[in-house]
Amino acid sequence: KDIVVGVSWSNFQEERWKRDESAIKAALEKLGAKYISADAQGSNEKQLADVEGLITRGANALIVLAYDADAVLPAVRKAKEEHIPVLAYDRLIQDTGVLYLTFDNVEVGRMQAREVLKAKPAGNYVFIKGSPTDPNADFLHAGQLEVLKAAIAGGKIKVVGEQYTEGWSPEIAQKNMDQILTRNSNKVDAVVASNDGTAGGAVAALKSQNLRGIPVSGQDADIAALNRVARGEQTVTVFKDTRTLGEAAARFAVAMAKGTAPAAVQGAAIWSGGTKKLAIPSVFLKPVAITTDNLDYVVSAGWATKAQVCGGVDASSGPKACR
Amino acid sequence: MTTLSRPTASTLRPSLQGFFQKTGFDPRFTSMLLVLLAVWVGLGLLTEGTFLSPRNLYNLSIQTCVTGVMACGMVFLIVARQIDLSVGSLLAFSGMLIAYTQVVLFPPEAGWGWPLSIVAGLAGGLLVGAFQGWWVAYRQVPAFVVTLAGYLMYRGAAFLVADGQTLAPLAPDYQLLGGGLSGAIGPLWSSVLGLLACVFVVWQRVQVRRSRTAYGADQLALWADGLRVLLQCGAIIGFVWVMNSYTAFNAQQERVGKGIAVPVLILIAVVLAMSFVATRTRFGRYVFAMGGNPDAALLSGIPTLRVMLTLFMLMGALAALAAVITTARLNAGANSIGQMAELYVIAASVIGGTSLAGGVGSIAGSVVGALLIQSLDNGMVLMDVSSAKRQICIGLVLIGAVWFDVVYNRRSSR
Amino acid sequence: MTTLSRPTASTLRPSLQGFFQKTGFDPRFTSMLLVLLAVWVGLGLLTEGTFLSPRNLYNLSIQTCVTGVMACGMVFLIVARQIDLSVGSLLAFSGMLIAYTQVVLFPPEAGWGWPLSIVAGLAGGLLVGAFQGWWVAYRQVPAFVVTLAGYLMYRGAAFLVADGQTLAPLAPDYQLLGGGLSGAIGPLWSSVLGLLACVFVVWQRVQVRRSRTAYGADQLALWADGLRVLLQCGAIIGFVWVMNSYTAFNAQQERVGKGIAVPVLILIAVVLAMSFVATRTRFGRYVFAMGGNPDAALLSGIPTLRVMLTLFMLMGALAALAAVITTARLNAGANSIGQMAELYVIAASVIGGTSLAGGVGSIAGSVVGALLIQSLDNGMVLMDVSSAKRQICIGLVLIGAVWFDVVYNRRSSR
Amino acid sequence: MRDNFSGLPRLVEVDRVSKHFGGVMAVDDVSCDLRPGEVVGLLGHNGAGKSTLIKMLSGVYAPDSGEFRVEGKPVAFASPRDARAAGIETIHQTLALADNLDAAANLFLGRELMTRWGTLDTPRMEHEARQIIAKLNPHFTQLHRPVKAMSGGQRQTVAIARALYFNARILIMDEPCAALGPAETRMVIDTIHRLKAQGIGIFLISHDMPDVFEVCDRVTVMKNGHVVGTEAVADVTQDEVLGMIIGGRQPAHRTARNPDLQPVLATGT
Amino acid sequence: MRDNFSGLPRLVEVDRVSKHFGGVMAVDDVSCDLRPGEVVGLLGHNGAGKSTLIKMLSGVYAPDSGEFRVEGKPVAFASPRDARAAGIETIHQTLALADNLDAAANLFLGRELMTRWGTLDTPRMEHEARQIIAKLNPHFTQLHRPVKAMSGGQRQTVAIARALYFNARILIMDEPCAALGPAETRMVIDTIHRLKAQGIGIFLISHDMPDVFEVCDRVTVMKNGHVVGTEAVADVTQDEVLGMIIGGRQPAHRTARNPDLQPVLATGT
Ligand SMILES: Nc1ncnc2c1ncn2[C@@H]1O[C@H](COP(=O)(O)OP(=O)(O)OP(=O)(O)O)[C@@H](O)[C@H]1O
Ligand SMILES: Nc1ncnc2c1ncn2[C@@H]1O[C@H](COP(=O)(O)OP(=O)(O)OP(=O)(O)O)[C@@H](O)[C@H]1O
Ligand SMILES: O[C@@H]1[C@@H](O)[C@H](O)OC[C@H]1O
Ligand SMILES: [Mg+2]
Ligand SMILES: [Mg+2]
Repeated sequence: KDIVVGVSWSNFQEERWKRDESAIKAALEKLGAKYISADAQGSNEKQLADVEGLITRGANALIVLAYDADAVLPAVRKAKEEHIPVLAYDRLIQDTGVLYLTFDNVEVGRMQAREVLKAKPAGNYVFIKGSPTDPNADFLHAGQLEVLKAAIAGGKIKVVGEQYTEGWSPEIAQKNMDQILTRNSNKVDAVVASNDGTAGGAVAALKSQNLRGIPVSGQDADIAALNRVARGEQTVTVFKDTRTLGEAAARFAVAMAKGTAPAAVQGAAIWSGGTKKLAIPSVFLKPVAITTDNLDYVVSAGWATKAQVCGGVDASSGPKACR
Repeated sequence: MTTLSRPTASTLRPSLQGFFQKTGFDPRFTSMLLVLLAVWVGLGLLTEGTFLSPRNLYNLSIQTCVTGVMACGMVFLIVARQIDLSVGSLLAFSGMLIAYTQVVLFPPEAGWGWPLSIVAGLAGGLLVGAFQGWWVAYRQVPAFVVTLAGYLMYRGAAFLVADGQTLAPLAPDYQLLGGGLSGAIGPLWSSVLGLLACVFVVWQRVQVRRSRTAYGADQLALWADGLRVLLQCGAIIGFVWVMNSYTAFNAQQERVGKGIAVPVLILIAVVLAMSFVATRTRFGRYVFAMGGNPDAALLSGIPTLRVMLTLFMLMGALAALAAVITTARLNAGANSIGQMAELYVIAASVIGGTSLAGGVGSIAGSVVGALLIQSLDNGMVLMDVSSAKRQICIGLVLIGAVWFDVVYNRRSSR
Repeated sequence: MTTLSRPTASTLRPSLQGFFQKTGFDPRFTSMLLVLLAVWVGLGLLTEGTFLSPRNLYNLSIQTCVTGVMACGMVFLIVARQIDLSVGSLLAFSGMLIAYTQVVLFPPEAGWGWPLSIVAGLAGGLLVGAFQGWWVAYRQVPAFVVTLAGYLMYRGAAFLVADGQTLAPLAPDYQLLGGGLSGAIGPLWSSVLGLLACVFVVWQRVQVRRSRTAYGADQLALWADGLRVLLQCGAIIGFVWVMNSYTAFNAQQERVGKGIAVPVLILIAVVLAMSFVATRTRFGRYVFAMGGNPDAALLSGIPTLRVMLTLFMLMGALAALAAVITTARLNAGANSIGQMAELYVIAASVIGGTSLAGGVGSIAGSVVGALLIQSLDNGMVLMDVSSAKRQICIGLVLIGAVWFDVVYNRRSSR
Repeated sequence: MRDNFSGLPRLVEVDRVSKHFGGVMAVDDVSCDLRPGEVVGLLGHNGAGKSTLIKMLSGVYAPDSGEFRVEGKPVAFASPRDARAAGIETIHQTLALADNLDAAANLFLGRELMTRWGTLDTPRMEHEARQIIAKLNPHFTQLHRPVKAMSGGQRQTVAIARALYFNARILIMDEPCAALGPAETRMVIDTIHRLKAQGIGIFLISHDMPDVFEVCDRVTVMKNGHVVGTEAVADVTQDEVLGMIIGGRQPAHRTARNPDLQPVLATGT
Repeated sequence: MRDNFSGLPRLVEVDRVSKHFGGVMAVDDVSCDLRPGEVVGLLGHNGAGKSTLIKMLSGVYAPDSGEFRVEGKPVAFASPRDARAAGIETIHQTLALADNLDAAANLFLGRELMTRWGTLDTPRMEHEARQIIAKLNPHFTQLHRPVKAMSGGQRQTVAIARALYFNARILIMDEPCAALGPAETRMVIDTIHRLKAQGIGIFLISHDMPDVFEVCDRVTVMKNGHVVGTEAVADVTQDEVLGMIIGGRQPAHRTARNPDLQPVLATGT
């Protein structure tokens, strides 16, 4: 019998998901399994309906990118009822019998903060957080705070602005950054933005004040963001090689569909760091912080071309990846 | 837009029109059903039957409930020339109230936590509705402005209830209201209910005929009334049969028929109640009069302000009821639930034949509208279309469906 | 809702009313300006003046442009009893067309890539508008349905243009259109423009007086016209002065005055053009007539269908223009831009006095509405209010503002 | 004695009432009155202020100044609902029909007949509507359609039927026959005679002199918001009244012959 | 010869036209005609089908069957715009005014006067509007307000002015004087006489017998959608016409005395 793997995406707004998808698709094709999917477009209700639909279509295994870790549980429960294995993709789902495969979001937040802190160990910090309706925005922020906690408590770092960004929208990030700059008369020394889209908005705001060299973080290694890193407009983007993630997800899903227990997949280790302290078989992949120093990493990984990364960058003065 | 649209001569026309005249069927509603049928057949073909499988229809029935319940209230508002853009946010807010009551205030151990939480949610919805209605009716701020402000405010308030956190899990009994694992009433009760419904349909028709005779009013031919009863009972029996033939493992790991889902029962109850209000009560009559001609309504001594206030409270209560279904189904309260609900709910009403110009609308039509939108959404997922393309397809089909409805209606009503 | 609202006796009334009668000022617009003023003073106090600093007012002026430009088109649609829910998605779609043209088709090296991209964006907007207008006018599908479908479709299409990627960076010259670093015309040109505007205001008033005399129509007192000219010129000069006194480092690291931002000039041009269309052309007259009484418009031989089609095309073009500003400002094209724009744009129109019942509306009012919403948003972020609380405050102020407007207007117009 | 009513208590007194809209004085210091069983015609050129006057009496507008008294007691209606409750029934010039509802629904709007379970008694309302409308226009049988699909006269018939069905003490008719055919007008005139006999007081606004002279006891003529004069119909000719309407002049004989027909309240009697 | 028009070519011919709405036959096999300089009265009870008939002629509805001919040529108007272009001007019973616009804007709606730069010539339109309206109602001066703030008669005046301003060949007036006062009605009647003299053909719908007998040359009486008969006014009395309207009977002498006044087209002449 053919193996059908259903993937429930939380949304497709950020450009990374498209790449996740093609990685999963390619890997499944290689494994001779069929790919079916649904996009919940940032809605809990829709994600539940999507999973129901995927089950109806005969999925033998599910890969779920949860929009909300708690609200997705009934969907997982439905799958379990039909004896369909579930793989929690990128975002944690705290339920027994689920395999968790991720670049840890909290860790991503830590990495963002670490790089910014490296570039600016003291001064006025701004947090451009993600969507208030996306729980991951808070995970990211928690990671960021973890790293900066000490410096904040010690008074080296002063938080002069902190705003959510409705719908992760770059425009809103830009507007909020504009306002924070105005409020602080441009006395801002570092910006911790939660992803590349919001970082783009923050950078545009800084630029319109002719402020250069202020550290800005992001994640996802969007092409535009890599180019900003090359130009020195953004300090760091956290590269989660979604191709590896996708490939692994496909492999594990097929294995589980064939009967492999979650804990028995290659590289799985029991992890119980979730809030519920459940023992969950997990596989963690390593995100990589991309800065000017290691820009060539994404190029050699085939994630982006040199031309894309270095577009408009002066070869002589630019980072070494562009020379 | 204009009532002076020109009929196009057509040979179809007289016979169609005659048919509706003889049978007393509502052309508008009939055409909506035809559109729905066409979409179902289309989706059935494109998904090789999966769409029409009992299992999917069962899911579809549950998925429609949230929009359907709120659409019943929205129809009233739109008929009265009002609008409520806040329903999605209000859903989230009441949902958070409910979850907060269950999870934080009265932890799940207390068995009476969840009924109390429903009371809290409904009270919240009613209060918010009263707040909106007061501004609209007694302070004459346009409903669009008040409820747009509400759209922003209640989402913010929902965030504040638990500081952005998702609250879970909810009480197991409460989850039944969402139609989850065992949230259906089983084949036996479903059949009993179906039968009762059929009896009611027949009884009601007899009543109508009797009272028409009593007042010497025009009577439909017996065959016409018979046909109507037949179709209605057929639909009821068919529905019950489909729901019963979706089998799933129960807690004892036996495969049993599901029957009608609890949220669907809630929707049916709301539809019946609201239809009753619309056609049989003073309040409903006043709402239609206010929509048809607000000045005339006032001159006729209708307490328009009180009616307006009540309307918004009703909408608030229904949004809270929708929040019950949503949170029970998700087994969680999150501040992100109900996003875009306002659009879908208004769309369901409009597609179901409610005119934004006021004075015209039907409860049943709006539920069919909700079902249509949900069917498209549901069916597209089954067809493995990427979400970008899916949005484009849904958009096109929506336009096409309403266009058919417009053309067909013009034919049959002139 | 109803035109029979009862005036409340008040001693204020006669004098207020007399004032408006004597000066010929529009009470509605005046009250809007008063509300805006009150909000500004309030925010100024709460932010210890930061809100009213030239720098922030400069930012505010730019932030208002996108909503303002689209609101000018939305007013027309609403006046004609239509609506366009797709403007946010259309903005994203045109924005992606523009970015795609600049980044992929004609890479930045080619100097003519960006003018071409604007053409592409505008053409896209016009075409989409024509598509929507055709369904509404010639196929009589309600605008709500067509543009709701559009809301879904164009966002999907925006995704497909670059398969979900954010396209950046855009041409440096093009970025000026967004009012970024050097996207303002400098103090000299700003002053020249301001002066010209004042001359125009005076000239226009003289023209009006002259033509009234020619036809023996009622003339306002000289002092009244003088006051009007004074206020208008004062506003113009004040605006230019504020914009000029916001100094920032230029590329050469010198502190220079900014002057009026390019997107603000675009907005001003759109406002002038659309006001002209509304009051001085057949097309504008027809739009108002269609909104006042669609049947009468048809009976008077107005080509209502063509007007409707044109209206949607106009809206499409303005959404594309808004996309130019957004992408230029962001220096990127992303498929997520323009979210919720439809709500803000419609809200701006409604707050600015446009009635959803049709037939009533003003371009200038809607821009003031846009400015009001944007001011609240801008000011609250300055105060570092969290987004949840911000939403609640904005909602409350919105209701309050419109309520004041309603009360004040009732007083002054009866 | 020509005037059969001067001895009766006054049903309605309008005492120096004014109302302006923006710069327009629509009703300017108007006084008049009505006695039980009397029909008073309100006449005047277009825009004279007749409709505005009666709209104040029926609770639509509040007067700027002046007072209305019903059976001697000052009244200030906050809404049309109040006026109705006080027994004042009005046929408005604009008809005030909900276009989307049918004849029966409009007829009973705001005063629906209910079954004993508290639900709308639709069959009974339809039945009653059929009865009364048949009396006004026998050709008009297709009642079960929204009012907007009706001819001008049919709509007016519905509005008239609505005012007649409920037993008012005071009936205000603002150009009730404007859109009616000759036969339908006849029936309304006959109805007015019947109501008169029952002791109901009627204000009738009409531009049709023969009709006015047939049913009215007195006429009050308005011009540009003012009252030109009040005359007993028996005392004046149609041409004299026309002269009052068009020229605004009072018939030469008026003060001499019948002083007690002066607008009663203007003189403070 | 009593009939001065029978020799003239026919301006309008209505040939066996029918129209139904749902189950209602509003106009049923109706034929009639109109000659230049002639006024034909369309009479009938409320709901007889008069308005529906003339709405078809003015391009609002398409007939179900039958044909209209103007100057001998069959016409099928796709919209009111077409009918206007063919020289047919209509005063609709519902007035068809845009309530939110002022008198001048309504008067010129669809046919605005423009400046040489292609913009609306508002001062000139206001000026012209003032002129023509002054001729119909001298009391009516506050033109610069939205039409919805006007009295019933003022609104009707605007609608009449609109139809008169543009020189039509064929004028259709659907109860133009229903809301007008006596003086205002007089002015409209005088205007009709003047237009007649200019050779314009007029269909006049009215319920007022004296007016009809003053201006009409012939009357066509309708009942329940049918034509009862067509008579030269000079041949019949008001009572006979009333009999036709109410009873649906033709005057006894008709066929004997004046056979050529039969509805011309019904017999296929
Ligand atoms: N739009 C419509 N839809 C349905 N029925 C209509 C419509 N317009 C008119 N009718 C019906 O057609 C018939 C003729 O109406 P019409 O308006 O032509 O009458 P009329 O002779 O002008 O009457 P009146 O003297 O009252 O104006 C009436 O029975 C009316 O109810
Ligand atoms: N709602 C309103 N707003 C402003 N002006 C009004 C309003 N209603 C009436 N008017 C003005 O008040 C004056 C009196 O109007 P009213 O309707 O009382 O006249 P009327 O005597 O009933 O005339 P008609 O015989 O034409 O019905 C008119 O000049 C009219 O334009
Ligand atoms: O990768 C990010 C994801 O983790 C978050 O949930 O949504 C925004 C993305 O940028
Ligand atoms: Mg009147
Ligand atoms: Mg008529």
